[in-house]
Amino acid sequence: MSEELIGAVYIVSAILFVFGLKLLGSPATAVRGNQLSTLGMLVAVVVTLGSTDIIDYRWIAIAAALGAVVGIVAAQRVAMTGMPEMVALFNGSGGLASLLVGWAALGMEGAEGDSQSAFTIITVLLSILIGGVTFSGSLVAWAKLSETMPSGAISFPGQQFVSLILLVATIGCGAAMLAQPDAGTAMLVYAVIALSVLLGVMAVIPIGGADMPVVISLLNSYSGLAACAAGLAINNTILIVAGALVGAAGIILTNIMCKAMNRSLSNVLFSGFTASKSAAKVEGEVKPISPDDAYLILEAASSVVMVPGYGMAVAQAQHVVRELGELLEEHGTEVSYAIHPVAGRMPGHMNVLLAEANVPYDQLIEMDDINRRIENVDVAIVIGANDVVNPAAREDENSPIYGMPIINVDQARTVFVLKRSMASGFSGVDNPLFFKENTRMLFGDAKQSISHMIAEFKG
Amino acid sequence: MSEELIGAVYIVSAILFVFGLKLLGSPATAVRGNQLSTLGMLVAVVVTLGSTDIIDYRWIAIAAALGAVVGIVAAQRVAMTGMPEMVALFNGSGGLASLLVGWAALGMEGAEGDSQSAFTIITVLLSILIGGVTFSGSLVAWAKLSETMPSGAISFPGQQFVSLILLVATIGCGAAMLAQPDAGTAMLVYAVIALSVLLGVMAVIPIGGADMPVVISLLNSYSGLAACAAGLAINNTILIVAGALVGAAGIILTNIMCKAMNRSLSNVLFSGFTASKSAAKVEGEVKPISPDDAYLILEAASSVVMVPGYGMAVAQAQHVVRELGELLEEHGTEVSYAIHPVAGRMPGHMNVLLAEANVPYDQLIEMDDINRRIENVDVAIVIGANDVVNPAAREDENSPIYGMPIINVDQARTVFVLKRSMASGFSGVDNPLFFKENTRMLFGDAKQSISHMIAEFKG
Amino acid sequence: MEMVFLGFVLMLSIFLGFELISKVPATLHTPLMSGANAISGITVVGAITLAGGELAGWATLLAAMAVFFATVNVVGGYMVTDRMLSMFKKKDKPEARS
Amino acid sequence: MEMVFLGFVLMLSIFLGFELISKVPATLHTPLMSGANAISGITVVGAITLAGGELAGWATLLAAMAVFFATVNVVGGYMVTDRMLSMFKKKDKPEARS
Amino acid sequence: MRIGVPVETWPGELRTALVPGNAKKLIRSGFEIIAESGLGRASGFPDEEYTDAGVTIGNDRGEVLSQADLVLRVRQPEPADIESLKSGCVHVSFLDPMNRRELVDSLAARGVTAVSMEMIPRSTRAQKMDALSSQANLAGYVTVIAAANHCPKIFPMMMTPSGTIRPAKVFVIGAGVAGLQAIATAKRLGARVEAFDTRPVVAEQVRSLGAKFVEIDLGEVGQTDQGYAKALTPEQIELQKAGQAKVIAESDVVITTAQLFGRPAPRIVTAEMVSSMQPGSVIVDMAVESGGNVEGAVLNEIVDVGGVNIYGFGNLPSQVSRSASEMYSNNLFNLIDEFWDAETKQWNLSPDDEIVQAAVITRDGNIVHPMLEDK
Amino acid sequence: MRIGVPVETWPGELRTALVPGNAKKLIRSGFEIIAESGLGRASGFPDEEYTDAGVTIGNDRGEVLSQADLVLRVRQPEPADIESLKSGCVHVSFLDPMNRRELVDSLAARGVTAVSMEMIPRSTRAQKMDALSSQANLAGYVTVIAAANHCPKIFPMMMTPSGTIRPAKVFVIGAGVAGLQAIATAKRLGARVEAFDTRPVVAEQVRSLGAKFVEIDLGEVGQTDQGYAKALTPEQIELQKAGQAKVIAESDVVITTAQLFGRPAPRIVTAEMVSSMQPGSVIVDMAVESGGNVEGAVLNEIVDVGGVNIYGFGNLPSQVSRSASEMYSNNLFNLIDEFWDAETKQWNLSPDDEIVQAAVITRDGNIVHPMLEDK
Ligand SMILES: NC(=O)c1ccc[n+]([C@@H]2O[C@H](COP(=O)([O-])OP(=O)(O)OC[C@H]3O[C@@H](n4cnc5c(N)ncnc54)[C@H](OP(=O)(O)O)[C@@H]3O)[C@@H](O)[C@H]2O)c1
Ligand SMILES: NC(=O)c1ccc[n+]([C@@H]2O[C@H](COP(=O)([O-])OP(=O)(O)OC[C@H]3O[C@@H](n4cnc5c(N)ncnc54)[C@H](OP(=O)(O)O)[C@@H]3O)[C@@H](O)[C@H]2O)c1
Ligand SMILES: NC(=O)c1ccc[n+]([C@@H]2O[C@H](COP(=O)([O-])OP(=O)(O)OC[C@H]3O[C@@H](n4cnc5c(N)ncnc54)[C@H](O)[C@@H]3O)[C@@H](O)[C@H]2O)c1
Ligand SMILES: NC(=O)c1ccc[n+]([C@@H]2O[C@H](COP(=O)([O-])OP(=O)(O)OC[C@H]3O[C@@H](n4cnc5c(N)ncnc54)[C@H](O)[C@@H]3O)[C@@H](O)[C@H]2O)c1
Repeated sequence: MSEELIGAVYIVSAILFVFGLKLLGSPATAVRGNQLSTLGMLVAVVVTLGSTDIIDYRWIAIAAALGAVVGIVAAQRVAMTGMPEMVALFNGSGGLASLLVGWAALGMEGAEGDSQSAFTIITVLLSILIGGVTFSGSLVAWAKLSETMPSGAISFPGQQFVSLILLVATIGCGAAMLAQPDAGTAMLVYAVIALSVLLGVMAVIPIGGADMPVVISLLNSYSGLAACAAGLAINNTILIVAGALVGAAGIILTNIMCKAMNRSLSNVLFSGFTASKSAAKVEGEVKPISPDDAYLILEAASSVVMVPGYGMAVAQAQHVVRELGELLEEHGTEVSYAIHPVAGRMPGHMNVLLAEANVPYDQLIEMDDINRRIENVDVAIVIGANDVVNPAAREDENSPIYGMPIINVDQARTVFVLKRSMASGFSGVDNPLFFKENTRMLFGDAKQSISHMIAEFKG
Repeated sequence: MSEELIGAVYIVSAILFVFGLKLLGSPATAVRGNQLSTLGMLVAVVVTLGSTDIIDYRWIAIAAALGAVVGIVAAQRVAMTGMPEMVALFNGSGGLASLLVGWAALGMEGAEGDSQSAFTIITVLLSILIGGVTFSGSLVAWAKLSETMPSGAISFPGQQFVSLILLVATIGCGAAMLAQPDAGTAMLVYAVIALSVLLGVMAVIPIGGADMPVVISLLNSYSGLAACAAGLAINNTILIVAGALVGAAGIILTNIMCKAMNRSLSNVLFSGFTASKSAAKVEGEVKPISPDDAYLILEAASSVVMVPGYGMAVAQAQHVVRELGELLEEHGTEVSYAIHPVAGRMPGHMNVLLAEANVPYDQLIEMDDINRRIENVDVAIVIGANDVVNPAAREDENSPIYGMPIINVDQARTVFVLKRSMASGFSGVDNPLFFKENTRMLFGDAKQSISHMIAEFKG
Repeated sequence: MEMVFLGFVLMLSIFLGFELISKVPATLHTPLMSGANAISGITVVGAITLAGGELAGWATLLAAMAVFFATVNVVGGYMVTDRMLSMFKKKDKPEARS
Repeated sequence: MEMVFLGFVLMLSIFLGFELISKVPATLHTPLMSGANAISGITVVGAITLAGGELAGWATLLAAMAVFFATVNVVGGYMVTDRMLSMFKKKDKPEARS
Repeated sequence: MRIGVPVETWPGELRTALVPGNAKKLIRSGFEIIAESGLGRASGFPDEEYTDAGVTIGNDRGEVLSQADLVLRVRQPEPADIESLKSGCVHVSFLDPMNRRELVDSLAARGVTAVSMEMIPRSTRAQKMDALSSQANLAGYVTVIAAANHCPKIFPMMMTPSGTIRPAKVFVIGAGVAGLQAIATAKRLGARVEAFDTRPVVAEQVRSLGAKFVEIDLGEVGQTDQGYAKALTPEQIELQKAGQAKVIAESDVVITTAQLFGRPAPRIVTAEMVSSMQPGSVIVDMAVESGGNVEGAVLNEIVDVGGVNIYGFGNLPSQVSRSASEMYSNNLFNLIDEFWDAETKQWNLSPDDEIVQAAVITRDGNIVHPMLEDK
Repeated sequence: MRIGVPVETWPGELRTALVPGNAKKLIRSGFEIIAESGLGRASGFPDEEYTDAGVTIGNDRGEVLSQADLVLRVRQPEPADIESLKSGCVHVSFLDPMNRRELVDSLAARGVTAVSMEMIPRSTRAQKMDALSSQANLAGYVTVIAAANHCPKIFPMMMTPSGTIRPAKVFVIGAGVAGLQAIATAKRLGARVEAFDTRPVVAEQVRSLGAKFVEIDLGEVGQTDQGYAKALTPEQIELQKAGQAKVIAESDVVITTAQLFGRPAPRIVTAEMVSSMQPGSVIVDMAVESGGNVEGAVLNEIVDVGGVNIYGFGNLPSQVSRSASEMYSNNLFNLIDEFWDAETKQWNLSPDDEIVQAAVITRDGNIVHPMLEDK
């Protein structure tokens, strides 16, 4: 087949990948998306096999057959709960493949002139480096997830320094290869491979098991980049395009996943180091959150408690609160409304408003009942309440409100506090809740904040 | 400057265009978007001037200076109300430029070998054809908008046939040029130019003045494609990329604008022909609409009347109705609620529900008051009402409900009817409203339909 | 190979163009159209290369005319867009942080 | 010129990748990740060209290994994604037309 | 044409047949109006408002009645009043013609054209004159206000530092016009509302107000083409009682509005059910005038049965006399307006008209209504 | 420890100090309870419910009073009752100690420790015992129900075939605990509600219930640290009256709840304002017991002033006696529970406690409250 024809088919295959990725993002179309993307891959592989460059099919047939068998068996055997580990393994395997392609491409070099060797060397090195990091990083991620190794964060003094040295060494080797393309290449290549693999391990071991999904997603983005680099090395457009697409899409997905965990990416990647150093300092720091990010957390929650207060009344947010509650319920989340006896400014203030908004009476829960099971609540949404959720009433004997029973939202897994500022409530007492580790402040008028979240849910 | 460097700068410029277009789509960032895109253009022009291909700057300087003066003066003189016309003129000017570039590129051909001349000829022809259509089409659009020519749809018998002949002739000329690249090229080129210009005129004259903004948007997409074709002809990447970007974005924008007018693109382009043929046939045809499209129309409306009925009560949609009303008001739309005295199943049924949802009493309007000004209402949203908006009560003496006063929503500019099916209401009488020209049926549970629209507003 | 690249570039640009514009409020329809129109004036770059190159006289003349028209499109287009958007900005009430 | 095209292709692919994914519900995070991972197995195409080409023995061996690993990634990746999505579909209650 | 409006004499009747606003509109249309002094006093409209509107206040009741071509009133006329009427005049009021045959006879004898407001058909066209509906609607509101006023529990839920008060449970039996308004009002006040009706179409309507419909399977139950319920068979009544018993026992308030057009109201709440309720509970029997849905209910009395109060007041609309007068007066205005020819200034009760056929009882000395004629 | 609960003897008092639910909880904590027969009859709790809960029904009132270590009641004791009390027992009730000095003296003389429920401080800790608030809250609800029951207009808006009824306008003066609940209830019923209060912080609270706050500029107005309003100067009162006049004239219902703690209520609605209202309008004066906000209001009467009815009933919570008893009983339970030592089974009103200092009036034969001591 002519190069042009192959190129044209590659374009078709890229289009299929584009549609595939796009459709994978929405529940209604995800299945079709994956099918299109599979088709794209099939087309690309078939047309490649027809290329005139290929003169010997033996190795290909054997390797592909073995790979397919392994892949099929692994995919069918894995339990639904083991999916993330499996994806990690596959990803590592993809990274290793890119590493190998880059490495093999060095054998290609002699064939053409020396003209573009610098470009080739750089791209080969990149594919080895990224592929290696992906490979070993994915393996570590797999080991942590499957508890083959301890899933906690592993760190030792000077860890970051070691990583830095490794990186510098890799770059050094690369520079050496560029400087004298022929002499000692083999040794240098081995060195780069070893360093990359080590780097991947160093990067992932300090991250805790719970963060592994994010890490896998990031490594997945890397493996796309590795494929892209390999494509540049061997001058193959579909590798470049598909790899770059996946690399970019993976970064966005990683970001989305971080937000759903209410973390920043750098926090995920480096918290293993910082955690040991500064544990106590956190008190006194307020962590604001945007409605978009709050949505991502809510979306992943399976039980949510709304705790309304006077601010809900001021914002007249009762209708949107109920709407959010309904949306969450449709989404399969368990929703209830915890009413503190003195929330608002008159007895029954919250009742009037929530009844107006048609919140079913069964969903209204009294303080004592909710406190009994607050630890199992994923997210407590405090809507313009302040005094009635102030843990000082429980903890601080000197507080003027000490002894007042409160709704212990601080014991829920995550707390959102919706208010306009850091101002205190009716009693004029500061609220330590706002500074707790698991609290996120969602500043702004409660009605607007909730409307934003609703829009996210619907959009 | 080396070709590689220029290419790199072109990439930067393309990135700026991408960001520019993206940011232009949202009110908060539109100004910055336009600035980035301006910067992109500046960079592209400057780097091009530095190209080693350019040996003579005189023509460029003169033409550019003149063009800049004309552009500046025109842009500053035009009244805010004359913007669409101005854009049409600019667009035509851009189309003409692409036509000329394509044409001039024919002079380039001799310089290189004959090798890619087929490709060049095709792309040159495309840029002439698309550029010519854009040019003359834009001029006609301008003339209609500025009322330099009658703004109504102009059509004559056999118009579509004539257009078809023109198109065939153009293709014929193109084929001839390809067949014998040298002989008679000049004449053929003139013919293609003339045919393209004629085609543009024929395409736009049958479209009425009110649809011109959509036409301009479409022609704008064409002028992007023309630039892209010109880029292919002279092998200039930034033309290709920027042209294709604008071409694609323009089509999406055209589509969005069509939806906002509640039309399909083909309806806009060809209604001039069909209107004369089938005016009466429309009766009996129901036009469904999706919530997304309904949103686009609502967004462009400046006065909206909600007409609730028993279906709103069944769907318990009162809260979302109020929310939609509030959103529209924030958006600057005038919103009122017209209550028919017998809407629902008990006297005051709608009042109870709307009061529960906190709709202010001032926004509730009685039937007689709304009927007095219904002609000036852009959109009447009928929410699960049926009998109380049934024009048969006014028009059809044999109808069992003849003589009952109704809310004359059919006299509003556009009517949305939100209901689940074509079923009749309490009285069991069919409703001709559903078949009216200006009625759109939004099928589905009223609460869900409205929630969808709200999500669009917020998203 | 260059044709393949051309194909990829075209395909990717078109997809990107489709993805870039999704939901545009009605008030921005005209400015966006106008801004996109200004970008389509990129033809000016092509016109410049031709007008400054070593072509036959007639072609150079055509190219110079192309420079003229494209410049009108670019300069006028950007300015008009800017004017529209500045109007729009004034009307927009200042929004509080959300 | 080819470098310029390469640059454009890279740039456009990356932007398109960014634009393609915007808001993904939490339930789709893992399937999407897995689906994207399968695509990144595109390396298989490169590996095939090398493994079938006329390279030195050691390079061919490496390439064949690459084919193996990439195939594992591709085949396993797509299948696993499909399994996850079919689960997901069953859980999804049938929705009425909207 | 001269309209005469006398003061209502029926005991406890606080409504009036004409409010000043409508008087003004009628006078503008070309009518002359003479009213008895004190016409609107009980419903909050002083004589001045009438005179301001252009109404003449007659010297005495006799004058008003004897000079009028068209007499408007709420309740059926006293025999003495009929004597004063001009022969050939039209008399519009509630009349209860089925049960007050002697009244109909004497109206016919006097040559009066009598229009009975209960007989206005329930057609789409006549809705605006349908006083039965307009008054039933207000009665529904009143039942709930009265129940709340007599209930020792508050209706809404309240979670307060002094404990949580559960919402009151209100059970509405019969969800016609009045029942639906009762449901809506009780919901507004924050009660948990349940309802039952024999007509199956009502279930959706009840839910559309956010209340719960109590499902009791009675087998086939029909409704007339006017939308009224058909009477149940004795077996069905038993089924209904069985189905209701538990709901009633758990309710704080029971409101009954079950009626059968032209027949005595069904007796559906037994003494046993009453005694199953908590002391302090309230029952409002809106059907007490037509026989009562509740065993033990007494007209115009509150009966205490072992701590449960059965509220049996008739004429509930009179308790909101101002609103009720406005609505009734609007109904009459719409009726007059419907048959008023503005050009010829003629008021023409054409015998061919459906509404006239349904609502006119006597005319030209004869009883013309098909349901009464042949008796 | 034995708790005794007598029947209330105050005329019209329907509440009870202990409901069966709380009796059960107290008995479970280790108390013994003796009650007079008929204790909860007026509020819907028959004797059986008490005996089921473990309460002993005493043979007569004397027995109940004389055997109790802790007497619970709603209203202040009769002089005769004081005679029966055991010396050294604790007596918890509303007491009105400022105005009933002689009662306080005789309680002290008898050696009774008297706790006055009005004096419970408004601290965060004491909120659950704050009977003044819990009862005012219910009173606020009752004002609106009573107003609706007496108002000849319906509260909600209705657009019907028989015309549109505009929503009633309700004006609430004084938006403390009771006023806010009145606003909420009137809003629920669909009225257009406006409100005014002298304390500026209240404006936001009124709006938070969806009602309109009437802005009247009175200059500087303070509030005490317990949250009570300070009295206005005579000039300010005039300003307020002027500002209110128009709103009152346009209102269908005026509800006044303006009180000043420990002083007579301000007189803020004049006879002139009353007569400016439409006939049939209703005024509910909740402050009538402490002197009345409305000129012409008479305690426990409905006064008709030119068609405007001024409703002046005291003891509004008694109208919802069941709910009110539950809340009051909860308040007492919380009070007892607060000072109950479950381990030692001791009930200990420690004199160091803030609440005790505020609410205990007499102890060990002496008057110990700072506001009464030195008089
Ligand atoms: N229930 C009763 O009967 C009663 C009666 C009198 C007093 N109280 C007292 O009132 C308090 C009630 O506690 P609570 O937690 O309900 O209220 P709170 O402590 O008064 O706090 C209300 C919070 O809402 C926020 N807020 C106000 N407007 C808002 C808006 N538009 N959007 C978002 N947030 C808004 C305020 O913060 P920002 O300003 O930062 O937004 C404020 O901190 C208790 O101290 C209680 O003792 C109760
Ligand atoms: N107000 C009164 O006092 C009173 C009393 C008795 C009778 N009536 C009569 O009732 C009628 C009232 O007229 P109307 O226009 O209010 O109601 P209607 O004519 O009965 O029509 C209601 C419409 O709502 C639609 N609907 C039902 N559920 C829905 C849902 N969940 N979502 C969306 N649409 C839904 C139904 O169509 P789909 O099934 O296709 O969805 C139906 O056509 C009049 O004929 C009047 O005479 C009134
Ligand atoms: N023009 C119109 O279209 C129009 C006007 C007014 C009323 N209507 C309809 O007519 C119907 C009846 O109106 P109404 O309120 O005057 O009726 P009604 O006063 O005669 O009866 C009240 C209700 O009691 C119910 N009932 C009868 N026997 C019962 C039993 N054993 N148990 C429980 N409930 C029982 C009836 O079904 C009815 O709903 C309503 O559905 C109303 O919507 C229509
Ligand atoms: N523990 C607590 O935090 C707690 C408990 C209960 C009440 N409170 C607060 O205490 C405040 C007063 O409560 P209350 O209802 O018992 O007060 P109250 O019964 O003494 O007075 C009722 C209302 O009348 C108002 N008023 C006085 N003079 C007036 C005038 N001339 N015109 C208009 N209004 C006038 C007062 O401002 C008050 O709002 C409320 O704000 C309440 O929120 C706090």
